[in-house]
Amino acid sequence: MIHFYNVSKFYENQTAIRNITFSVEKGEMAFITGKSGAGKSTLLKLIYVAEKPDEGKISIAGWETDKLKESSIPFLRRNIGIVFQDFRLLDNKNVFDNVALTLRIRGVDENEVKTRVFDALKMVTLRHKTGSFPKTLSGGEQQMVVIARAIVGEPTILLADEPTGNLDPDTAAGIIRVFKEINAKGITILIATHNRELFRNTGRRVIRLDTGNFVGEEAG
Amino acid sequence: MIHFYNVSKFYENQTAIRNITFSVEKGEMAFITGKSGAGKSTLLKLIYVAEKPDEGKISIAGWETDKLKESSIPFLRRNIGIVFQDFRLLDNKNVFDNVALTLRIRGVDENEVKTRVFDALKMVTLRHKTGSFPKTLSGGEQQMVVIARAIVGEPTILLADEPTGNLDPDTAAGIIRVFKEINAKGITILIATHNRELFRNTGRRVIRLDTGNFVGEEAG
Amino acid sequence: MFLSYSFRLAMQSIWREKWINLLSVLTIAAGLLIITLALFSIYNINLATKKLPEKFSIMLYLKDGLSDQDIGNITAALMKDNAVEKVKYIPKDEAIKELRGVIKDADYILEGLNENPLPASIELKLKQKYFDPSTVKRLASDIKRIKGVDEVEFGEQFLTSIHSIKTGVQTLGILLIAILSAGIIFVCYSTVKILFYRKKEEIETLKLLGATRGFIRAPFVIEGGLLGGAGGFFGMVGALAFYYGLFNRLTLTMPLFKGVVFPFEMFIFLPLVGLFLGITGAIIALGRIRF
Amino acid sequence: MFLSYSFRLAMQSIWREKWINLLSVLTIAAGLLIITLALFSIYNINLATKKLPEKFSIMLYLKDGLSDQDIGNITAALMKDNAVEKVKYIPKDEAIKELRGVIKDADYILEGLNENPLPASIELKLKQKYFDPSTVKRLASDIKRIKGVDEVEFGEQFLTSIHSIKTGVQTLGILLIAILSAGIIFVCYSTVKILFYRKKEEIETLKLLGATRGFIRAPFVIEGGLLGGAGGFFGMVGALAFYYGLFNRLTLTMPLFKGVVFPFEMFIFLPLVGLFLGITGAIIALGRIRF
Ligand SMILES: Nc1ncnc2c1ncn2[C@@H]1O[C@H](COP(=O)(O)OP(=O)(O)OP(=O)(O)O)[C@@H](O)[C@H]1O
Ligand SMILES: Nc1ncnc2c1ncn2[C@@H]1O[C@H](COP(=O)(O)OP(=O)(O)OP(=O)(O)O)[C@@H](O)[C@H]1O
Ligand SMILES: [Mg+2]
Ligand SMILES: [Mg+2]
Repeated sequence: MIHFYNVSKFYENQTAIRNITFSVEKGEMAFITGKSGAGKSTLLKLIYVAEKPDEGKISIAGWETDKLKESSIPFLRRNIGIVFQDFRLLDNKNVFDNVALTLRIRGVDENEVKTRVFDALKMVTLRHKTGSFPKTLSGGEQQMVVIARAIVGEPTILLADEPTGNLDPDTAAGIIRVFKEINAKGITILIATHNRELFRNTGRRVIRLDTGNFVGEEAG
Repeated sequence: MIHFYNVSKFYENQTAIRNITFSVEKGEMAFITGKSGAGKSTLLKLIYVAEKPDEGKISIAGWETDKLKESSIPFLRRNIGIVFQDFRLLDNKNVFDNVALTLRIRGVDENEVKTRVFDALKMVTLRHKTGSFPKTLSGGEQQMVVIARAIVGEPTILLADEPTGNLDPDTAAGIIRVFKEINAKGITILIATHNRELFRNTGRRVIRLDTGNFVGEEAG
Repeated sequence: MFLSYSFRLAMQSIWREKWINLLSVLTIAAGLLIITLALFSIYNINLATKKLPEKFSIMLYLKDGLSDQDIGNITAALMKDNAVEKVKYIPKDEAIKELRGVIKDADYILEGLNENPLPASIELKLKQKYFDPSTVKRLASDIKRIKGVDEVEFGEQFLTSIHSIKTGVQTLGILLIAILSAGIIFVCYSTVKILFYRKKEEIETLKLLGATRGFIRAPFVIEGGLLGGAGGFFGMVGALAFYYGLFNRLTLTMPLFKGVVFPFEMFIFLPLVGLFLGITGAIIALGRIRF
Repeated sequence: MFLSYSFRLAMQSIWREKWINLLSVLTIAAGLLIITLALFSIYNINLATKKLPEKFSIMLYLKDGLSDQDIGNITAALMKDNAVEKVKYIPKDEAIKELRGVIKDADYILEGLNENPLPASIELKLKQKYFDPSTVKRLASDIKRIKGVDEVEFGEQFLTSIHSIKTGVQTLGILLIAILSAGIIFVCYSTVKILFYRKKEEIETLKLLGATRGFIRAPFVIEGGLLGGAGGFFGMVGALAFYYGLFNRLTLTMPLFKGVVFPFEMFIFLPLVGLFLGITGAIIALGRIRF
């Protein structure tokens, strides 16, 4: 599903990713971990083509990203649900409309939008905040809206960047349960996190990065 | 230093804080914990007068907040360093200028600004990112800039809202060490967090909230 | 189709930022109103100068003792010229009558004269489009060569001053309209550009969620069109208010303003012009969207 | 003081958003330029109508056989009136000479007349400020009652049309300036308001970090002032370019434009006006800052 071949990404005065080769297979649920600034977010950005690699090749759900026409990028991204580290909620839309955006972009019928958005909000236990605006939500509530927005489109790949940074351990465990349910339906999931609790005793694959380098794999 | 007497805060369809009474004494370092949406951020907002209580009285560093003239609010806030949960970094300023803002607002001499900002950035191990803009930093790096901005003003009270949500455990432990150093100088510190690791085995006071209610105190 | 959603989005965005959008609409309206008033002034000044050639004539004073045949020949020769609109023969009798009119109170001076001392003459009117100094001069020298013509007279000074008024008004008019048009397009552009700047983050997010270019553009284009259209509508209301509230009243007290024509089509098209400018501005402001 | 820092902030903010700010500056410049041109036109049209009263006169035709003493009395009576600027006595001899001038070619008609049939007359010129139809009519009926005056004549139609041109130009002028002034103030206001909207988050953060109202306001006011001042400066450049590049050339080819006066002070003050408008707009746009 996700294949990196000798991929590197450099910023002006910084190496974010150095010569990384790895694959995540269809239906897998894997973790990326590493210190702050290790390159976790950059790696995810390469997957959803928000950044282009300076070296190497990337293939996502069968699309070779270097051969991708610019106008096809939206259609690649429609296969991917993303939990952004910085949330990226639209302040001028309420919770419902923020989550619905994923579906409306795809031109989904409004009735279906309604049922699917409410289902997704139920999954993250946020149905009571449907009409609230992001600025009036607590940090953890905002993070759950982002998760709902990522899963509502029923993507084939789910990327989550520090999805529990603002959640208490119980809620975080609940989110991981949701991820496992989704994963059980065959969706490939890749989670970048510092939180060892998330992958401890899951038996899932954990990829460890250090200042852009691949430093090992383990089972959580 | 911080005194709450029977304080409540209601939003339209939500009780954020219900009838809370507690004190944090000068030089103390305390934690607030509780589930997502429990009212931790609201409690901190009441301290830095970003919200006004609907019931009860609050006294901060000797100022009665209900008797405070509006024009005095900036001067109360200059006693308080804040690590915001949503960072509140200015995207159009680089790291140095973001941190320097705290001092420039107070009219501190530019030479002094320079030394103090560099000192603060050294404390959070970010001296090499001085000229970077927030959008080019990793999540953890941004959080460290916010911490540097909060401590550079040498406040008498330091409030931190989920200060390690985007930090790996090692870096988080480093930040807590920095907080302890500052606390040793007599500065009062109040930290809202989900992260039990932060207060486990510190022996510090932990205040526990649940949907706006005070549900107990313990030693971490 | 996502268009109904885009439309809803645009309406929401307009409503959410209603004050700033009201500002934009009013700016566009003011711009369009000023352009309308300028066009209106130019249109009318042009109309007024167009009437002037009617008052201008070339006079041919004829030699004495020409037969009707001779006069017919001269008239025919004159009519051959493209530039000539109308030819009017004024016999000696009529000339003296006119002179009597001029000296009015003292017309008894003319009494007791046996012979009419004034020559017969022909008055020439020119066609609108040939009304310029060079044609008139060419014509005058041509005419002088016709047999039987004694002298040719025309108000040379009048002619040149009328001509410079006309070209002056046209030049200034075109200039003014150019400046104002640039101004209004600029306002539309910057309104939408500002809208775009304001939504930069939102656009970034939409891209990352898999939105196509069309989906991203649509609400902006609709919003630009609505703002421009509303601006045009209010501009029209302003122009109509100007016409009925002020201008009609001016006409009552000041005869100078009678005969001024209002091109009503211009008003009806104002909202359409606004719509067009708004959409154009939006498209220019959005530029090329890169993923 | 934090002012040097505020100034630096304003400069940075201007530079960082240089394109959007260039747009603002150019909008302000265009607005000020149009206002300048409007003022300039009105000023000159007014100047031109001011010269018209010189060409207007009231004619008094005197009875025959008045002594020099009588004429002196009449002249003195006329000079007593406030509205009268100049009195000119035209004896019978001169009147006939003038008539000869009028009928030119036919002046031999007048030969052989024993007696001069024309009356002596007095030409009255009015003072600038009394030049309006009602004063003239009042004056004419007063004069008619003076002993020795036979008849009073004045171009009533000319008078009313001149008067309506003058009031028309003034009314339209004031109206145009009002619309344009409102427009330019509006542009300044909305420019700063947009700036303010754009920095809403930043202002929130500054408040939470302990900034005073003055600290928050200063960069905006400086930025508004700089933008307005720059707009005024470019407006001035535009106006000067208009004058030297276009107007001077027009004057060469079109005598109509000779005698047009350029109020240069207006240009020099444009940057100051821009500065003032920018600062005013910024202060209005910021409104009351609440913590
Ligand atoms: N746009 C950019 N321009 C320049 N440098 C960048 C940019 N984006 C990221 N970086 C740098 O690349 C490095 C890796 O960043 P990345 O966001 O991938 O880290 P991360 O592993 O996600 O860290 P965290 O856990 O703190 O979020 C960091 O040092 C960061 O400063
Ligand atoms: N401005 C507001 N308007 C309405 N409701 C609000 C507002 N701010 C907070 N709330 C609600 O008040 C409750 C408490 O919010 P608060 O931000 O204090 O929680 P928290 O303990 O900080 O949670 P987290 O750990 O997720 O950050 C939440 O349910 C939130 O939705
Ligand atoms: Mg990251
Ligand atoms: Mg919170």
